[in-house]
Amino acid sequence: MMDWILQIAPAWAEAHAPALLILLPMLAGPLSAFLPGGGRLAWLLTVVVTTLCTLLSIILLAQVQSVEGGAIISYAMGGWAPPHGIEFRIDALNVLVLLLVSSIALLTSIFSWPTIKAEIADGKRAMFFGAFQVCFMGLLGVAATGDAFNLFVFLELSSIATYVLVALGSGRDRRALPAAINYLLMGTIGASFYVVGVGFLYAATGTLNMADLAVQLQDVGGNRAVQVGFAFILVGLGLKAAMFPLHQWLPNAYAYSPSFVTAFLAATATKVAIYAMVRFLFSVFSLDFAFEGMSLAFILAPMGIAAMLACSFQAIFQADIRRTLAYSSVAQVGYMLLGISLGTAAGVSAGMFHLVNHALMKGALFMAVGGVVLTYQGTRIHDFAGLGRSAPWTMTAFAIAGLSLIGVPLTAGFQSKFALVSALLESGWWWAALIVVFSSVLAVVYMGRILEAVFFRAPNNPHKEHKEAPLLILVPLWILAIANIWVGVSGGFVYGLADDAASALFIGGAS
Amino acid sequence: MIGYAGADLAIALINVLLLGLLFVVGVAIARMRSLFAIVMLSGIYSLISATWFVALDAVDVAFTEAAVGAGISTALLLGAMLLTARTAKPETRAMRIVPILVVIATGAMLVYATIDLPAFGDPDSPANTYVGTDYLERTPEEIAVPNIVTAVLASYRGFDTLGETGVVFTAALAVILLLGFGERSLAATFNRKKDKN
Amino acid sequence: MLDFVLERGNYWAIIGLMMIGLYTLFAATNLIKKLVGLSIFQTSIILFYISLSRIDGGTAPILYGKDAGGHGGGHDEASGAHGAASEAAHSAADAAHGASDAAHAAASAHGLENIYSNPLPHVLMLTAIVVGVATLAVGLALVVRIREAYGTIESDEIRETDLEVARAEFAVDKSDEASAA
Amino acid sequence: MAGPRTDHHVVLRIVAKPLIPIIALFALYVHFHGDYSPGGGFQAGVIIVVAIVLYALIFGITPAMRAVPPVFARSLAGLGFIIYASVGVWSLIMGGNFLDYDVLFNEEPGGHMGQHYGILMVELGVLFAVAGSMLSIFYAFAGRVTEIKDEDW
Repeated sequence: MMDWILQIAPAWAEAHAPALLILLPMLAGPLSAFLPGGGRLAWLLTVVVTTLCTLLSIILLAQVQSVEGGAIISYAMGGWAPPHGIEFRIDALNVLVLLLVSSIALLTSIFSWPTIKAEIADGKRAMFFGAFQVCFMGLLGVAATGDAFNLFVFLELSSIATYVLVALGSGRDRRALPAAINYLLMGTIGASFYVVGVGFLYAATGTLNMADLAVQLQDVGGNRAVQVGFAFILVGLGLKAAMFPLHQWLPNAYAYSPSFVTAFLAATATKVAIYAMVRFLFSVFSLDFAFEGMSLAFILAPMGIAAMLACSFQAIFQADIRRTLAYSSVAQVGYMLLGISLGTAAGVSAGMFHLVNHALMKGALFMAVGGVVLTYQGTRIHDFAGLGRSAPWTMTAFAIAGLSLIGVPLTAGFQSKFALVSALLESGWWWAALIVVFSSVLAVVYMGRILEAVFFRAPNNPHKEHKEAPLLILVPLWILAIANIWVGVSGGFVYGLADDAASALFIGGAS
Repeated sequence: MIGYAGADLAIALINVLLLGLLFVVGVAIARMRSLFAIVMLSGIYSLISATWFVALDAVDVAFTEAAVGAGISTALLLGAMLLTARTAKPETRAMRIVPILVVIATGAMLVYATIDLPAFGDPDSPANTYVGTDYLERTPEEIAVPNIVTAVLASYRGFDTLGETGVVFTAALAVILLLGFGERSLAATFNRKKDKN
Repeated sequence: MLDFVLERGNYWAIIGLMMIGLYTLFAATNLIKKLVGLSIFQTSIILFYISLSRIDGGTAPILYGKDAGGHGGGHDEASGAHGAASEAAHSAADAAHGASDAAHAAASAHGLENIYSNPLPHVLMLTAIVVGVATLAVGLALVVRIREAYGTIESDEIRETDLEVARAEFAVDKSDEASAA
Repeated sequence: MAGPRTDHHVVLRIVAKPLIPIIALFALYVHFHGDYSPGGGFQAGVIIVVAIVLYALIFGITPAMRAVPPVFARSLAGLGFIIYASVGVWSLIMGGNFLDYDVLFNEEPGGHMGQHYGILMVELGVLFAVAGSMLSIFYAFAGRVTEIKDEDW
């Protein structure tokens, strides 16, 4: 189906796509940090780089799909064959994440310019884009690498860039600073726990390459060091993914960072951490370990359910729309974890499907909020009152994404929730399916509150003139909104990708 | 007694002594309130660990820890301390309970894990017989550099090091974004001084 | 039992140090003290990794003596001889599995004259040290900015201030809604 | 920082003056001897920064910034990172994998020139990046100090 891409792509791009994917933002990041011109050039460079990375991801997708059942692309960094060297290992699962991250980065960076002009000081914009590209590179690296320690390096690379990106919201609201340091402390604890976990795995097997770890762990079996290593990796990545009790850093970080950063992070950062978690759960460890099966059913599933209930409730009582959406993000992470915790191919594919869809809808929602922040300077619900009349285009897209978040039929959210519920029923977890439905009702309440204010309430401030967000915001916003409907109407393509990803884990994962 | 077989008793004593010192310093840091003392003790903590790394044959790590942990980190901590506060508020009793529980649980898990860890210094452990020690064998032929750590750092795992360089660069970018270049404030100081004169 | 404790005493000591760091991080309210706790935690993780890399009777992983001159002139011959020796040593190690015997066997199996400690954890920890100082620098810069914005670096006081602001905002919202209705 | 010259620092100044070049020289030794002894680009970079920090602490930030301007420091940081990445680009152009030093000079199998020079260049990149970054971080903090003191925080 995608063979034509392989035919038109140059051979060098195909052979070195995994390296080029990291290399481009790596070279462009430091370069754009020093570009003059008040950040405009840096922004253009960012857009170019993210475009190229999206193209490279598409090439990788075509390569993976060129073989029935999904090819595995292994790229040995430095020419050293794994396990002695570091390898980039791309299969149906990470290519999905790579494509998601790079395309969201492209859309959000197009969106970014008007908001950055308003929110970031002149002299800082170029460096801001430099930091953004480093963050982007780190996320791509986490998604692409096949080496457990290399994953840590890229995780920290993206995290350090993220901390400062969040903190730069302090120009608008000083609460961005405590949010950033909380994020830094929690994120660093997470990364440290991850390193401890990898250390135990290394002590038990002597290798750091994930594919090799999977093989070696088969022989080691139920070693206590492996069990504890597993637990530490789960907690560490859970902190980064905002798994339920470890999510305290997330709401403030999303609420007070610059609009662009919120839109990008909400759609990618936690997703990449969840990907890493899935990779460890199903590729590195295989489900044969009894303790792992137990941890899935007795830890991951309750955490997911608790997130779905508690954070949906919290979302209802927020006055700030960005906080509402942030709490809803934690709740949505709960859906993904619930799907993953089933431990079946159907469950994981539903989880991955929801991961992609959630990126689409949260990206759109936060972009729309960013547009409103730009034109009307407010993120609280009463600032949004009556905006349906004064900014119909922005708010229609917002409404589409909001309905998708609720899970109304014909939207992406419905498709993935449907997939999740059927996977749950398939495994006989009917009670969990009921909770999913109940949590969707909660989503109706918190999104309904906002949408009611937007479309049916009179504007609080009658002086608000008719003011739409600029075109640079509207275009990527509508691309995402239409993507939500497209996936909702014919979910086949994205669902197929998610399904391939899940089956790659369950068939070819261990070998 | 695999742990100390073949090794000098003196090394074992140094080992115990240094770990004991680290404990004392760590507990002191946890209990102190004067930030200046805390910062200096954290520098000492790094120095003692660097010494311990030498005793464990990790000379490169010791070098780096001494230069970074005891040097740069302490300088940065002192700089930040001068800009912020001199003393820390004492922890209230209620605030201590939850951390203690979390820490005990984490520690218990780690101790549980050590039951199946290979003995300290075991040459047959999986960690010491597979990839790690393969580098020793392969480096003379493939890279021909006597310092294996340099070979692994720059070549075998050169990609990690590229990421590490990126981390340092990003940190500089982040600090500049947060605090400015340091130039403008300096120029302002100059101007003010000139005005006074 | 004593052996067991002695072999693992090091790990336990290091775990204790990690927990001291973690406790300082969680219990302190002062942000700089929290960051110091974090760096102690990270340093202790480095101790843990390095203790994994130790091999009894080994030295630093820098080749010396015959090993260092191993490449060049009579290289092939030397490595051939080493190969034969290593095979013999291997079978001996399998039979005996004694502690120090195995150490020497492991070393000679690698075709090397001397025993060296495992270089891989060293390399990993060099990276970890750098990541640690980078995080510390960013954290401290944030603390400085927080001090300028809030006038304090005690996290509970900052939380109090933020809560008051949030309450005030909430009150404004409520009154707005009331007037709109 | 650049306060009036008081006498009680005289010992420090006289001791530090000859010490600083020696520290810088030692950094170069650590860098170029990294293949044979502990050390390498990273440690050398840190040591160079320590020399400049010592200079700044004793003679004041302003003279230090005049000797090593902040612009230079942060350009050096970016340059180092780019040097490292461009070794990778070079190896890609020569037809090898990313960061494969063996292909750099088209040498026959078994040759070590590529590895030697590859490692040297990479370490140079690390040296620049670390020295530039750490110095920029130091300047950022140090520049803040004066500002605060003047406004009497």
